[in-house]
Amino acid sequence: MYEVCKIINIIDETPTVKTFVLDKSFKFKPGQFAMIWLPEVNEKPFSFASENSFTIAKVGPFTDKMHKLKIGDKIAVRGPYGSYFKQYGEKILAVAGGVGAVPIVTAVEAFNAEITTILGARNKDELLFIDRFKKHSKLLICTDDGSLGFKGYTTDLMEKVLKEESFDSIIACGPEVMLKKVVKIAYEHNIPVQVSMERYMKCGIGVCGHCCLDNGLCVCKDGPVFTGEQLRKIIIYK
Amino acid sequence: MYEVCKIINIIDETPTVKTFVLDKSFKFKPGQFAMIWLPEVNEKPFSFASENSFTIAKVGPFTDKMHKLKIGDKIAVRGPYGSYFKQYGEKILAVAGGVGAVPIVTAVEAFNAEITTILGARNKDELLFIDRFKKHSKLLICTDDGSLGFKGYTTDLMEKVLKEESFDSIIACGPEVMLKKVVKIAYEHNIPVQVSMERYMKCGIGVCGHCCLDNGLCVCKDGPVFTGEQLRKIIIYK
Amino acid sequence: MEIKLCGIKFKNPIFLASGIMGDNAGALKRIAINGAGAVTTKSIGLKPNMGHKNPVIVELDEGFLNAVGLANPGVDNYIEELKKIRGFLDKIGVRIIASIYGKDEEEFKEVAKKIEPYVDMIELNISCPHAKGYGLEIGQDVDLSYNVCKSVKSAVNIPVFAKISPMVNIREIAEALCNVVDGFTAINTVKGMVIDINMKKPILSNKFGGLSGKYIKPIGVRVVYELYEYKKPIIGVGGIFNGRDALEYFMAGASAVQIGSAVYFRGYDVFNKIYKEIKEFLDKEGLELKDIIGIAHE
Amino acid sequence: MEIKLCGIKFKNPIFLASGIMGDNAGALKRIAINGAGAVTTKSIGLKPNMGHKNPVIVELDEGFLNAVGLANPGVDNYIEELKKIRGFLDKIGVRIIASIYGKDEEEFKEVAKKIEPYVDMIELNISCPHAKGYGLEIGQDVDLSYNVCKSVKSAVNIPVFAKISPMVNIREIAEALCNVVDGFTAINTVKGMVIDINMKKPILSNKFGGLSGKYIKPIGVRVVYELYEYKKPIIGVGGIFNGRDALEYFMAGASAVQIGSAVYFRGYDVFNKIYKEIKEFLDKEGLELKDIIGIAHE
Repeated sequence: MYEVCKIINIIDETPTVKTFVLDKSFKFKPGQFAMIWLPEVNEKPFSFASENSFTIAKVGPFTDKMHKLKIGDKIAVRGPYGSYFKQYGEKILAVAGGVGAVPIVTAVEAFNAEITTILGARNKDELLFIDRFKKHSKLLICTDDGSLGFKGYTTDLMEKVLKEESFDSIIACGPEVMLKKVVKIAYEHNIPVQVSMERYMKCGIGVCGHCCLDNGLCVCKDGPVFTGEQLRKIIIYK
Repeated sequence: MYEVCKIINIIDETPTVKTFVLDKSFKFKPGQFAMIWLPEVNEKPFSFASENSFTIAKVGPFTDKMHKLKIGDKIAVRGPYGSYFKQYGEKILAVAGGVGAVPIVTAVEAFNAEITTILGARNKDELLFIDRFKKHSKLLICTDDGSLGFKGYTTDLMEKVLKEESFDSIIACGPEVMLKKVVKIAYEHNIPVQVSMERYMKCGIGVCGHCCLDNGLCVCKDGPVFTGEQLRKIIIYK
Repeated sequence: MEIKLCGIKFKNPIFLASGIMGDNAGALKRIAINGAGAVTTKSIGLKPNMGHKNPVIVELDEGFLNAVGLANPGVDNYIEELKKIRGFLDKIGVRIIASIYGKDEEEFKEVAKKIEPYVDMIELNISCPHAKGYGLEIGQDVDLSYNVCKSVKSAVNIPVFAKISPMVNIREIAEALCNVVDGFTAINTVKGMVIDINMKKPILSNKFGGLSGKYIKPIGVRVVYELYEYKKPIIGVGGIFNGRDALEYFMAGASAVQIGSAVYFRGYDVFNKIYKEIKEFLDKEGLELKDIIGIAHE
Repeated sequence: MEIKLCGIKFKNPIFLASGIMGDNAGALKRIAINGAGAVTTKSIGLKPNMGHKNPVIVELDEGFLNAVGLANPGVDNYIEELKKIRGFLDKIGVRIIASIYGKDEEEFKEVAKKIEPYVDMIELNISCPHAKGYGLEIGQDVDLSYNVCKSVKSAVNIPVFAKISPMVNIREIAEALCNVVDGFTAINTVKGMVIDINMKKPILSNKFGGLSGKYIKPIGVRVVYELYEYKKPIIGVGGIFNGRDALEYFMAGASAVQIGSAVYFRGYDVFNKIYKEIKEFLDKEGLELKDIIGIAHE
């Protein structure tokens, strides 16, 4: 069930984010995740950053342990699991906040479309995958502190962009407050939207019901990528 | 696992033998058997007499119960199991003693060959499937008491026939003493032979080892049809 | 296929088992609209319980090994979940069974009394094999099990079922409990372990877990058959994937069945599917459900 | 992969389990030449025993339910079978383990003493779940189990292993027996039932039987893991179909394994196959068998 993988490279992306490159590849679709198990520590879901890497922010005890791993150490991976970003239309707006950039960059790379990416972070040091985004999309940067690009939230920049330009669809990943706002803005502009949600997961396969939303959809199995249609009722009219 | 079958016809073949015709058909090969289960009674192996019938002699408590069944009653059948008669050559001698006629008649019907059948029984009332044998082979009858045909054992008639005629191969089924003799005679005449053996079976699928011969072959799984080669060592030189 | 258990009507005898999709209102509702006759909650205790760390579940070919460790938000929070859906479930005729646990008879009783107004039946978890001080550790002690059942039974007015582990002496526990509970649910999962040979470690953080799914069906059918002689209604559970599996349980003596692992293996609409499969068999044989309950004993 | 158990050398740690192809000399010999490190006899008693009527076995997708009922020709007749092959098996280095049963310590002792000269080890069946008055009915009684083990141990000079049921309290039985036996075999089959829904009857003539095969592997691994803390050699058995399964048992703490149902599912040469699969894993990891025994406890 688990694929035991050796870490063959570790890249410091930002002061709090590392990418772990593995000796094994997975056939994932953009937005899908895997469960990473560290024996005697815990097991957590992470989006694929590429077919053989995970990009992980240090946010708690498990990711602390991850960040202490060295090249040659082994981790156990099960997956890919969950739904994924589908390409709707030819002209797409991608909105990525913080480590939400991980599933978004894989979609931007996988899509065959004209893409504009809004990439946001607290400050310029925390911006992820600038090169990868630039290579496959028109990149608009924003930071909360204005240390690079637009000063403000991704959703502020998003509203600005949507005033000037129209898109066939939107994809987004980031903090839940951001996602709610993205869904709302997309709805107001009548643009189809897909967002990737995050929840504490236990089983990861839609059995325990722990990550179920109020509408009964499981983030692990029906998600993590949901359409605006699936979420609008519980996000906006809640 | 079991196919539950309804008895749709019962044919009195001889004073001690009945054929039970079922509402379901099985894809069997000549010589293969099935386990017939009568709940709260027992379960025993029987050769297929056709794709939807079993021909059963009354020889003990289980077959007594079988003989008391009526049209409309149900039996449970699992199978087909075991090895089967293969056609070696164009000219074949079939030797059938008593209810040993059951697997032999199915082989005689299945083969595309010139067949001579030696059919033996205690007396003329106990001879089985005379019409079926006649239709597909040259039929030679023998009875222990001489009430029909040659007076004597099948093996006596067999030796007589082999003096006059040659065959590509031999198939046989009947009491174990008869089979041993058939294998010996075939060996002396240097003719390939296949015989169908009988043993008390428990599992019927080669697991318990109960019906294993001294050479480790299971009658239920490696048999019931063995070649002379497989048996010669344990039958003749025992 | 409407049935009555202890005077309560169920629109059909195919229920959701405890521990699957029972964590919150949204999950239960989803199962309810997929055809279950009743939904059983996750086992609920007095206080919020984080349960074990991940991994809490191992996917097997035809079942699971799990050690969630009775994770739940506590009875007070869970009641808020039940309030969200109670009205809707009533409207579509889906019953709610509360699975509850506690460390002793007092705790069981307190949870039972709190949750009683929001549910139709109570199922006592004295059989979970992966929680220290709870579940099977109570079920293995016949006297303690008796006290728990008696105490809950005296405190509530709705039917109380005891969920039985296959790892105890069935005769002993059934004799002790049959005069105090309204019925039995059987079986809970079987204690097991899966080791990842590459990591060379047990996968579950708790090391041991409960085996469910196809693996345990013959064990469950056997326990139901054994329990049937105590003449109490039985809810059969353990490896029921299809109509044939359910029919085995009915013939062994179950009046209703619960579906767990199969929700994963056949999808959330497994309840409708199994309903149809049972009905087809009964129609073909010209029988009604009540005709076959316990028929394998005749 | 030569191993030593209680001072006895085995050419490899992959043995035949009791109850499969152990009815007579021919069957045992066939297994021996297919690569088993040892063959275990059917359980042998003092007198010939017809066992239960057919059906005694139910084929399942990945295992069996059986209730042979300790059918065997009795120790005196069985010794004649052993005499036929003892010399040959010695020559090819295959050990013989005698599985024996009895109704009490006296009967066990008598069988053990009779069979001792013809075998290398004795395995006490105190765990068969389908024979009235024998097997598990002894194993469920800790004192009786202790007396049986002690009495046999005092009567013979070859190693004595107790075969453990997963349906008992492992801690209790292991604590009672670990100072009297030389090792444990675990596990025996799990009591179960299969009902034919068309016939509406339990299939086995004995109604109840023992579940084996893939179904019980996580249960067996768990029991071996639990037994390992008593520091006695363990032979792991239960649902081992391939090298990976065997490795789980080794990592849980087994020093050797026995193969039963897989003889049917993978053929009589399953011993050679599993040997190769284990060896490939060990070679890939650069480890020896002894390095991984019990490694999941670290």
